[in-house]
Amino acid sequence: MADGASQALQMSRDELRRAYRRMKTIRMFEERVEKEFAAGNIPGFAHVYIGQEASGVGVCHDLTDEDYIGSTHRGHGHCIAKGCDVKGMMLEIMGKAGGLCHGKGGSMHIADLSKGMLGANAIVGGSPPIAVGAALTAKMRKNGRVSVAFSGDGASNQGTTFEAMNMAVVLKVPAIFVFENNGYGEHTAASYAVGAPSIAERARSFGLMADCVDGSDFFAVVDGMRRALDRARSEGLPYALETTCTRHLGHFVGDPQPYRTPDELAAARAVDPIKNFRARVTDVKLLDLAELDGIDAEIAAEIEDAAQAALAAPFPDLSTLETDVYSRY
Amino acid sequence: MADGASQALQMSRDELRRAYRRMKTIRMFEERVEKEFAAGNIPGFAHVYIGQEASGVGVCHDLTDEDYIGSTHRGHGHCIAKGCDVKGMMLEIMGKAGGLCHGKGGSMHIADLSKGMLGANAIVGGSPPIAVGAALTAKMRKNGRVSVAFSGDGASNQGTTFEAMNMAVVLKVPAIFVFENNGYGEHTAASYAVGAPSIAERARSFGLMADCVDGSDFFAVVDGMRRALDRARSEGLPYALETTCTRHLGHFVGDPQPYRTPDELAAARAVDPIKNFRARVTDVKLLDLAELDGIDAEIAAEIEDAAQAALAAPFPDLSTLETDVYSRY
Amino acid sequence: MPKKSYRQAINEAIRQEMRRDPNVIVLGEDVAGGQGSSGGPGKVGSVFGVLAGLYDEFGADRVLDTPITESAIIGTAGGAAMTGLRPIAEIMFADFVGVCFDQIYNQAAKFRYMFGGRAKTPLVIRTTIGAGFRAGAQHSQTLHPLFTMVPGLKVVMPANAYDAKGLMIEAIRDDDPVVFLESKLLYDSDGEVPDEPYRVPFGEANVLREGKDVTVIGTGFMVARAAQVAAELAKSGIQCEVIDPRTTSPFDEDTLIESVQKTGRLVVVDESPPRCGLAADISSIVAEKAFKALKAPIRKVTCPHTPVPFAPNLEDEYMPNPRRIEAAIREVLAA
Amino acid sequence: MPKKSYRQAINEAIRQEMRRDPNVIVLGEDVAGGQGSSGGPGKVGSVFGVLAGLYDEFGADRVLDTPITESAIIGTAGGAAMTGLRPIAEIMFADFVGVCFDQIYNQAAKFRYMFGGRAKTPLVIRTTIGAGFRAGAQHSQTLHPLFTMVPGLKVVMPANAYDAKGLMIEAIRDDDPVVFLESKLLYDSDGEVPDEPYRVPFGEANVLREGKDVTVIGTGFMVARAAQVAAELAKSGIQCEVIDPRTTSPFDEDTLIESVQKTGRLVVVDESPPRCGLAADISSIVAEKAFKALKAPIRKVTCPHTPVPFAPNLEDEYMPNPRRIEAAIREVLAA
Ligand SMILES: Cc1ncc(C[n+]2csc(CCOP(=O)(O)OP(=O)(O)O)c2C)c(N)n1
Ligand SMILES: Cc1ncc(C[n+]2csc(CCOP(=O)(O)OP(=O)(O)O)c2C)c(N)n1
Ligand SMILES: [Mg+2]
Ligand SMILES: [Mg+2]
Repeated sequence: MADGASQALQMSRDELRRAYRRMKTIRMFEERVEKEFAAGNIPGFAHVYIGQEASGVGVCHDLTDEDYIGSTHRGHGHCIAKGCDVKGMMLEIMGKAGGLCHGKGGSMHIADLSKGMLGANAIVGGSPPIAVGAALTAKMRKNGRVSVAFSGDGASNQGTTFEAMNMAVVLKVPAIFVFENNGYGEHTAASYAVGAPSIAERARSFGLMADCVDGSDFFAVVDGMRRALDRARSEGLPYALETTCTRHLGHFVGDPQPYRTPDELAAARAVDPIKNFRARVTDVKLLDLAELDGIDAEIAAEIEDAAQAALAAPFPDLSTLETDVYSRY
Repeated sequence: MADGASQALQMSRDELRRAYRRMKTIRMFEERVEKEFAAGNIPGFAHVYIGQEASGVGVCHDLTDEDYIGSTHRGHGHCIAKGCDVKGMMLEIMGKAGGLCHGKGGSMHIADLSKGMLGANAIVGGSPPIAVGAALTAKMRKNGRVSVAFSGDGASNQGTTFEAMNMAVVLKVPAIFVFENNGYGEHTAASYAVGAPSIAERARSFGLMADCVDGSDFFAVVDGMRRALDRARSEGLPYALETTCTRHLGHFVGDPQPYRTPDELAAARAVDPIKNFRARVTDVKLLDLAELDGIDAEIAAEIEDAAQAALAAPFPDLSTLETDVYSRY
Repeated sequence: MPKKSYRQAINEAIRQEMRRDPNVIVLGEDVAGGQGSSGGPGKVGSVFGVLAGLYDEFGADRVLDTPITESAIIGTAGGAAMTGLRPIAEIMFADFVGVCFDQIYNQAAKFRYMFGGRAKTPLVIRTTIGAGFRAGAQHSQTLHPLFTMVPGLKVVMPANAYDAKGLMIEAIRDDDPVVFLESKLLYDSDGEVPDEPYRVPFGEANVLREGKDVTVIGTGFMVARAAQVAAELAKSGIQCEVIDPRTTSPFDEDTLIESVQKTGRLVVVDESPPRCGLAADISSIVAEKAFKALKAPIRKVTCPHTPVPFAPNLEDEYMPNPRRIEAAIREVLAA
Repeated sequence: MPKKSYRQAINEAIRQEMRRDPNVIVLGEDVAGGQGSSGGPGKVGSVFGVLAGLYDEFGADRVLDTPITESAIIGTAGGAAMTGLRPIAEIMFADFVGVCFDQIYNQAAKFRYMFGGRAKTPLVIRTTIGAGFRAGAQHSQTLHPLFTMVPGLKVVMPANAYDAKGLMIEAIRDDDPVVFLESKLLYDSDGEVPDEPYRVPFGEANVLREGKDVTVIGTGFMVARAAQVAAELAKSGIQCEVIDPRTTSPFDEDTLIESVQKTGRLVVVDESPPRCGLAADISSIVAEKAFKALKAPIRKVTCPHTPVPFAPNLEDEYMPNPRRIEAAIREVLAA
């Protein structure tokens, strides 16, 4: 929506810097994750968010630490967008004691309740019902908070996701369902697995307002979210926002992607939210290249620092294996 | 649809007689169930189909024994509409050895695979995925069969039901999702629990053709099903049909219904598919009252016979407790 | 002390806690009932009547009727719990757990551990268990093993009205997810229940009867059956020690082991299928930790490895019944 | 005999059965892979590569990619099985059972009994189990007790490539719902696997090693660990009898009891949490049926009562490991 974009372009330079910093932090964080993964420093598997930065950062742009988000297996970007500490994240992803979850969670279970981040979720469709619960808390407390459930196109088909939308409509809670449609659920295209012509339209038929925006355009996402927030914060009602993105890389780090032709991959990578953003803000001379490059350098240092700290950090003490199962038992 | 109704009114007298017989059999069967329940002859609980006869009978009118249906906790009507033996049903509902399931199933688990009846289902939302499986078998075998999943308005919200619709669209199978909207899921109104403005519209947004018909009008239901069958049999594609009905009685036999005013109940009962049918076919002089009354008398005798047989029948032998868990173990 | 039913006892516990703490809410199908109907909401109070009157007292904000979507019910409750409410979610029959198990076992139960101890999930899941209700294979199961198995859950099985109230209050005040299993066949059973709030702690078994010959342990509805058989056998001089663990997780091993150390014999009466059930669990604890004291094989009295049959005579045979319990006790005494 | 991996063995079994019987189909997420993509379908063959090449041979009609909706996957498979097909449904990780458990335990597993023996449900549910994969709390569970508990299900846990092929063929030809649990950590393990089809019957344990001092029983990935410890202990003259039941339901009680009758001692090694697990189940069978033969407490070596931790060192400690297995064996020998 051109309207929205121009509106967003009236952001303060500070806001723009923060947005850029977050997007670029995600990009560099994920690139480092890939590198450390290849080096054998990250156990298990990891799903990076590269190519989708504008979606997560745009969605979280007008949220505060008091608002809630529920995330997915591809959650690093959401964490950073919501303000989680990147060092704590990197430690967690390496399974180290000092990680955000003391090494017990890992890439697919990062949470930070102090930032309103209710957890990545390794179960596809796991977060939407939980996010409705957080929205219910906000409604009960009448504190104006909202709760965002991130889902992918694949997760948009899961029964729990549909149930959550209906529940949010019935209970009239300020839940915002964000569907990041990156065209794939693992190795299967959304065009195959989503039987509906449109995820947003399908959501709308549940009785909520719904919208689809270009998820590689930070400003379009912010604009869409402002409509959602308006409905959620002032009317206490749910909303669905589809953000179309492209997955620059494989489903997981190391996915050889034989199911995507080089042409498709090149086209997917050509849609780059960070390049987009840089072009837009420099075009209108709100930020200049030198400033952006300066931010890049700062982020590079921060990521390097986080990675070094994580590499050097100890694994959890074995005595913690059986702690924190319960509050009391 | 006036069109459809007039088309349906071109049915043969034999067809009309069969339809009437089925609807009236359901009515009398259920009335007997209520009576035997009150007398303590039916263990557990029972959900009767009174008021919804035109829906089940209309849906099954153009199905054969080779087509499949999956049913619900309120399944007696579906069974009779699909041709199950009423004596076998009555025995089953009383838990007797000679019942359709040898007394192991009961009211909520009646099945008769020889009639394509894949089972009542005591789990709300249990049947739709199973019906998709039967539709897949039909597709694989290329035998032109279709598979119908009955659900209520309450079940229309269950995640499994949504998943099943999407699966049917993706796999392109001849599954027909019938939503019998009787206005209530237990003691909660559909107007509250279905967040969507319309069950049919919500289904349509999944990428299937969908329609809503007056479920108390047998001819409207047949007409709707003919459109569904056309799509399913000739194109092999799914369809959703909402049939609006009224629940004349409580959720279960014995439900005191404090949540419905006498006025509402009276209005609900005034919508009577069997009275409707009698009026329609006698108006146009296709069947006359004497003939219909004659059928009634035959059915009354049949139900009496079934009930007496069921009352007199033995419970299963205790030695059957552990049989038929497996084919082989 | 005033006599109240098991149903009333639970109602009273929830009502008192809702008065005490505005964060306590109730949600589920027809927990109020009648939403959107001509007669208006609040007329049902959950299908077994356990929540009668709560809507009238606390209103729609705290007694929330939901659609028939159990994953969303538990997920909503879990998310609300993590963010500061203390929800009591109802799953009408434990059998329905199959449509929402993920939100129980992978989500609510694991939040705390996965998040390194940084989450608190004060959630109570109330549900009903037990055969004998003539409700068929999908409405009659006794699924406590399914929950007991799950690290992160606490599992409560009140066997009488007094415990029902005290354990419910304890469950609501507990900061972890608690599965509260109500025996349908006990709803109408009466007991002395104080009017004021009180707590029955988790992990402390109730020794109903002391005895030196054999230890008989059972849960939920089976406690009464075990006690009944024990009373009968006492007439012929057989002294059973009857134990009700009250909660299966945490489980009071000490009381059981002490008892077996005295009696040397154990019969476990458990209404659930025989494989990987609670009977096996309890048996294995004793076979590991009180082996030396054992004078006879440990007998399990469970349901057979079959779904719950509908026919009343089959169902009665399916459940552990006094005849089978007595036979098992006599067997271990003879061994 | 040719050497093949566990992964290949399963692939070969399915391929051969699909050639033999046109009713056998495969469905699940990315079982072909690439549907709707620019590169086209068939490039994945399930995320662990177990189904590689099947799409190319059998096409989209028999190798069906599905949306990420496990209830619909299992329900579709169950409905197809009841109406004449022989589906093999894949649930990528057993952990995901929470979103589809109803269709497994209340539907497919109960059809036959609820319908009075008039239904047949030849369904195979393939899924993966096991920690040690560094995948965290929701992708690492070993849930065989959850399935073993359910009347109507058969539960298969192949511990080597030879069994994997023979048990898969048996599972496909079986007329009941079978849950086939593949150990992720075994996929790359090699074994001698005949080219031609063969069946390994259910309910027949494999005695890997005979010994007179102590019986050690384990399942899936734990079989190798138990055998490894036994081999080690043999050097110091301790003779373990190592048993792999191959299927937990049906369970070969006879072989186990006979062994315990000989050794008088039992250690159960089971990768799943300790409460209501298979270790408890097996222990209780012996405590009931071979009590007289027992010379020592029955030791269970299981995971602790915690979710699976992510940190590699914690996860290694979480799993039953050789150190803990050896300690348990030495303990029962000393008792
Ligand atoms: C219930 C469940 N089913 C399957 C999986 C395996 N899985 C993990 S991610 C994923 C794809 C999700 O696709 P989408 O929602 O589009 O998210 P994206 O990966 O594109 O971000 C799948 C199938 C899972 N984790 N949980
Ligand atoms: C999974 C599940 N949740 C709840 C129930 C309890 N229950 C049985 S019938 C019913 C209402 C169903 O409403 P609807 O689908 O509209 O069917 P109707 O009774 O109106 O025919 C409920 C909640 C159940 N059987 N299964
Ligand atoms: Mg995606
Ligand atoms: Mg209804």
